[in-house]
Amino acid sequence: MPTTYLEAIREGLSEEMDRDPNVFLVGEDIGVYGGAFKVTAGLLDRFGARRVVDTPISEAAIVGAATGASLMGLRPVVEIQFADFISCAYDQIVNFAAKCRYRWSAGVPIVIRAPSGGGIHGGPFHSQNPETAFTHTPGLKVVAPATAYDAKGLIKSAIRDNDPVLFFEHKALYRRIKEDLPAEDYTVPIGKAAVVRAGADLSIITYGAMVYVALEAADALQQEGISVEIVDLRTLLPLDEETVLASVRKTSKALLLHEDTLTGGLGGELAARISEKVFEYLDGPIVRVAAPDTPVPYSPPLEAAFLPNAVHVAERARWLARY
Amino acid sequence: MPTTYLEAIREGLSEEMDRDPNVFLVGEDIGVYGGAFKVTAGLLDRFGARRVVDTPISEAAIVGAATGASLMGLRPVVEIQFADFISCAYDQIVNFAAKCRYRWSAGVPIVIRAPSGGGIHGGPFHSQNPETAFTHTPGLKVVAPATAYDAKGLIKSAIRDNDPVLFFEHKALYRRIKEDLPAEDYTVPIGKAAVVRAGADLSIITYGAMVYVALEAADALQQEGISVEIVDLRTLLPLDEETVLASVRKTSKALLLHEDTLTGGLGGELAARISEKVFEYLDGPIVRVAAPDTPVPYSPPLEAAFLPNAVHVAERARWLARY
Amino acid sequence: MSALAVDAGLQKLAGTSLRYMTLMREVEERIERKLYRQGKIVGGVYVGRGQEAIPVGAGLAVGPDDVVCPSHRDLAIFLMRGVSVGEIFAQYMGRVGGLTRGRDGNMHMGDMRRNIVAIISAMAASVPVAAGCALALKYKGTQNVALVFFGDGATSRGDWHEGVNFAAVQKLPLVLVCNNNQYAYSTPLAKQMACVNVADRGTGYGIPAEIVDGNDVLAVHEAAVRAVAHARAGLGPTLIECKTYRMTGHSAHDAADYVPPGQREEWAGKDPIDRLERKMIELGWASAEEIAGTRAAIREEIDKAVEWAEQSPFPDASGLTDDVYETN
Amino acid sequence: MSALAVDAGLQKLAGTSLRYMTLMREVEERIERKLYRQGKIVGGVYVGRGQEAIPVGAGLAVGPDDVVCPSHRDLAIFLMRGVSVGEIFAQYMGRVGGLTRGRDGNMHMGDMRRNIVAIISAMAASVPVAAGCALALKYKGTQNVALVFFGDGATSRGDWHEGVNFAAVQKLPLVLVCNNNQYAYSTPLAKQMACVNVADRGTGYGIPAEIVDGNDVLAVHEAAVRAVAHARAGLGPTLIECKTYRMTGHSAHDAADYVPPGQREEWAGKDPIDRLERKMIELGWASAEEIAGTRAAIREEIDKAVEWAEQSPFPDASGLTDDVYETN
Ligand SMILES: Cc1ncc(C[n+]2csc(CCOP(=O)(O)OP(=O)(O)O)c2C)c(N)n1
Ligand SMILES: Cc1ncc(C[n+]2csc(CCOP(=O)(O)OP(=O)(O)O)c2C)c(N)n1
Ligand SMILES: [Mg+2]
Ligand SMILES: [Mg+2]
Repeated sequence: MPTTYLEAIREGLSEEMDRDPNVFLVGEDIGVYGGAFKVTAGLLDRFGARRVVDTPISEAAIVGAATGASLMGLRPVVEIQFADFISCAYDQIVNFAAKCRYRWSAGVPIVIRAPSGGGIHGGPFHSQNPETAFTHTPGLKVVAPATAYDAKGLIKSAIRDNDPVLFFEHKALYRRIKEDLPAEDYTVPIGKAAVVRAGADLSIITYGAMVYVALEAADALQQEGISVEIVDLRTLLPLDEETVLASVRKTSKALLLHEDTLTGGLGGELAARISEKVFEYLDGPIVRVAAPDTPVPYSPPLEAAFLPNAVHVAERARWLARY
Repeated sequence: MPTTYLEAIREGLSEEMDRDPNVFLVGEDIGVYGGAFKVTAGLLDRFGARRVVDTPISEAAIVGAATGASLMGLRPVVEIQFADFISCAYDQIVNFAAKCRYRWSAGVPIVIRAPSGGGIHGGPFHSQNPETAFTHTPGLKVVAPATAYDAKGLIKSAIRDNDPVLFFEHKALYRRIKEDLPAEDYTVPIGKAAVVRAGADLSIITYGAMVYVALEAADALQQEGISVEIVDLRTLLPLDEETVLASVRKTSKALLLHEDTLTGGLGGELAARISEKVFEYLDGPIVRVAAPDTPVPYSPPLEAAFLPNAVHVAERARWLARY
Repeated sequence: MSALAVDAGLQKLAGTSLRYMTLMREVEERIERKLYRQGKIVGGVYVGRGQEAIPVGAGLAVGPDDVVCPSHRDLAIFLMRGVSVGEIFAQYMGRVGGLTRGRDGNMHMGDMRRNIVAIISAMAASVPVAAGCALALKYKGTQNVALVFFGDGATSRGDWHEGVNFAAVQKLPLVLVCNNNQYAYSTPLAKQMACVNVADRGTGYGIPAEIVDGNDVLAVHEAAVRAVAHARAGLGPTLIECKTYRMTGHSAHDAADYVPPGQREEWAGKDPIDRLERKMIELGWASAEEIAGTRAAIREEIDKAVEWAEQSPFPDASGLTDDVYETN
Repeated sequence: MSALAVDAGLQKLAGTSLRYMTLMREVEERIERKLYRQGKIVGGVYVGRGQEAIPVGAGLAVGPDDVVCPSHRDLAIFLMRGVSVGEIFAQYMGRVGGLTRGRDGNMHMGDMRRNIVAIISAMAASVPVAAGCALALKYKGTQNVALVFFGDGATSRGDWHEGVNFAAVQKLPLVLVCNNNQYAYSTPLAKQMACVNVADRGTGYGIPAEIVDGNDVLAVHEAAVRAVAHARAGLGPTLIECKTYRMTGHSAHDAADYVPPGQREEWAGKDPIDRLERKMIELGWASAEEIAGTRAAIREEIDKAVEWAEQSPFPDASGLTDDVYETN
């Protein structure tokens, strides 16, 4: 039976909790309630209140406490109820957790799970993609899986990693994406992108829910004879520069796609690396497609216009392919 | 008598306080003590405790209270003691202040002053350049002056602006930079870059203390017959794309320089716009020079190696010019 | 004042309170039990069923020049400031007729012309902002106050602490109204705080704190009147803890299985609207028929308002990027 | 225990306390009044002159398996955990011999092998982290505790509130030690909080809070011993407020003109080291000569340590980008 993206994360969590008694979960409403999205449903019953810790509404304290526990050898997995609230723990993440190893050789093996992204009519504070607030901080790792396979493999890698990992789960994928997963234990390495579709004419570099938008656009373009390669970054920090550059070397054209807003989004970092490192291979401008520079609007027609879609991606890709 | 960068800010503040009774200052140790860097020295005596408000150590409350006061028609100017602590007010800035206008048509005319930057042996928490944590947030404006003239003119524009403005003052420039300033009232517009040196062979796009590093490098290169144009962005959000693109159209080569760390720094956004919009003009890779991806180290030899310097900039510029 | 005059004043207050409490109840019933289920509201829905006495009792203690910062269960505040029922429905349905013109949903709305500050989602973030409003009122030399609402869970947040402390130190004219409904989402009070009462937190800020029956609108009102007077006199903030109960799930999609059996039923007997109605009938302030009539009129008003809201268009995507900054 | 045994225990405690307090004082004098002025220390310098009784009294109440989270005026903690004086100087001078190998400066150091957590600059950020250490100690089924230090000003921060509340709700084995030195940089207590005592804040978390004379090392110790026992018994956190005074500017470059005349002089009479010395001489626990001898020995130790530190090299820039992540 296929496993949903959401179940894949739950399985990853519970398998790691089985494997390592130092792994525990901490967050708001994750125990009795099973989490706002039910990702942790059933885990309190299985593992008890010692390992599934319900907390007050205190994002800074939750992340800070996770950091402290990790310094003592535990492996906390934090749930931020909606990724939007991660901003309340910003200082703890970028200044405390991220900098311990460099400053005083203390590893901080925490995972911070954060359901992010739009498409569920959540409005300005339940739809954001805050990943770029963290991809600028040395010492952090940032992960954003698009498939159930990757979600499970990456949550396991994140838990086993000895540095702080931010794990952005896309809410719109939770129940929409299903796959058959291997029965045996597997991980997906942090720091490795995946070429999810091979193509010749241009590369779309993307991640998260936008992988499906890219695939849809690529299908449409295929019919017009345009062959699109799609790179799913999977890890946003550290970036798998090699895979990105290899794809652009091959296709000579790059379209950078993210759901996060344009200015200051990850597309900038990608464009900089591409334009610096494979400049000679480029046969056209580097094109970015992203959400416009506004808060995420609530009303369905506004939200639909806000989120990048396949029609728009195809249009820009077509332009680029013909360039 | 020349005015220092620090005095220029103080003059700007006090002139605006004279002009508009709704302008007031709020922050830690800014009154009796005159601020950690003495930017507000003397202003308590001149304007009284009603308009120069000393606060508890509560960055979130200070910014939140400023937001509330601004909704009521006042024009608060916040001082964050060191820019590094702005992370403690992150949620209030990016979620409350930045989004009011878009959501419910409420303007938030606050200014947040934040002494930033390295070169004073401040170590990991007194040296950071947190500007890129905010240039990704629609609704904010971000300013970073390099000269005394701009510092005064921009603080005045920031105070008169009807949207939230983050004003990053570079600590290393406070007393090092001096200029003769006009006696009469003047402002420098937000959103306009300045070409601080005209040149033909390549453009260095930079801001803040790095303007001086760029100038030093340009002087050295001049002697080798390489003519460098330098764009001082002055405003980081919204970017003056026109001035940047015009310079690159002219020189066909771009070197992006910032003191902030490389990955996720402003160079990415600039590279993306250049590579998308003036691709055909480019005669070489877009080169970034920035601090390496680490926390800011304390020990002098490490800090010296961390901060971008003219020798390194000149080396990369030379390579690019010859490309 | 003669006892008679006091009585007349109370009777009037009770009448006004009942009207707004009933209006809030009925509007929210329509939202949660009809429009949401019909799919006409697509975002989150949080209602204040059982808690209406709090925004109403406290809200009636201030005037239009005082600032209010409602939280997500204080719908009555909007109604009392003259926001129309149609505008509320339009807001929930993402129409241009809502206070945010579709940009935001549900209780995330405000209007500075009416001195209402819009919340953001992050719990308690409004507390420092409300302190700033109070600071401005004092700065301008007015006698006005700011009134900020929040739940028990919100008091765990750093912003709450910083905002209350800031206001206390600066002796700002701020009234802090807590709806202690004993839950924060699924989290019961004992997992939120180790003190017994939210009011116990007042001590640490050197401000007075009061506990009132949050299901007794007149008691809430009295406490708020005292706190407002304290603030107007320049004596600083007061914390009012209103003991109440959340008679719904956290939001419309929450079945609240985590609530112990019988708890909700017990509190149903303390319904603030029923209680006020009974009292008014007992004291001869209103007849059962009058009360029923008011409710019927409200339902009619609501029917019309829903119609109005449904006629309000969805926002046009062409305006998507407007108003991020001021444009001249 | 016989009175004699108690006395002997106290005498030993006093001796140990005096040694660490004197060592801290002398090390910091050397740092602030010599190395800093000589330009050998280029970054910020914050000392705990006059406050030595707090880290020493509290620090001696725990063992090596308990976790300590010192703040920026608690140098003695490092000395008591066996960090050498030379390592301290090397840390301040940015040499590889310091605990952070030049990556960070002054009191920003830690070492998990010694169960010392390094602060970050943001005041009170360590409080939630300390709560997490306490959580881990409990999780592992130990009887150990975490001890976290902070100033009066730090209690205004949201992180402080969230951390204390979190620990209180979870009944974590955490001891909260406040040095109330009456200033936060230039900000006097009355502009930091509207309650009278930091201890007043305990009520809001449902935890015990105690006020002690922070210049009496034995009093601090006693309170800490009680709090540690409380924590080890699974009864949760205790807040200890140590009343003291900052006998310096905020940092080495602060002349502290904002301090009212006479205040520092008054507190000079309550110096914790002088007091302990007088007491020990009075009770016959030590002679003036012995005490002077200890101090002289310490100064010699310090001279040697400075030499050692100055011989420790500056870090090589080639390692600048190492250790941002774990490398295998
Ligand atoms: C900072 C933050 N974390 C988490 C949430 C998710 N959330 C929304 S409401 C809520 C519970 C709020 O409880 P309380 O303050 O008691 O208010 P109530 O809903 O009971 O009125 C939570 C956890 C949030 N809005 N903000
Ligand atoms: C969040 C934050 N804001 C501002 C500062 C700057 N700062 C450093 S120490 C200090 C005063 C701290 O006062 P207190 O907590 O009483 O400790 P003390 O220095 O008196 O021991 C301030 C404001 C800081 N370190 N962190
Ligand atoms: Mg509640
Ligand atoms: Mg202090």
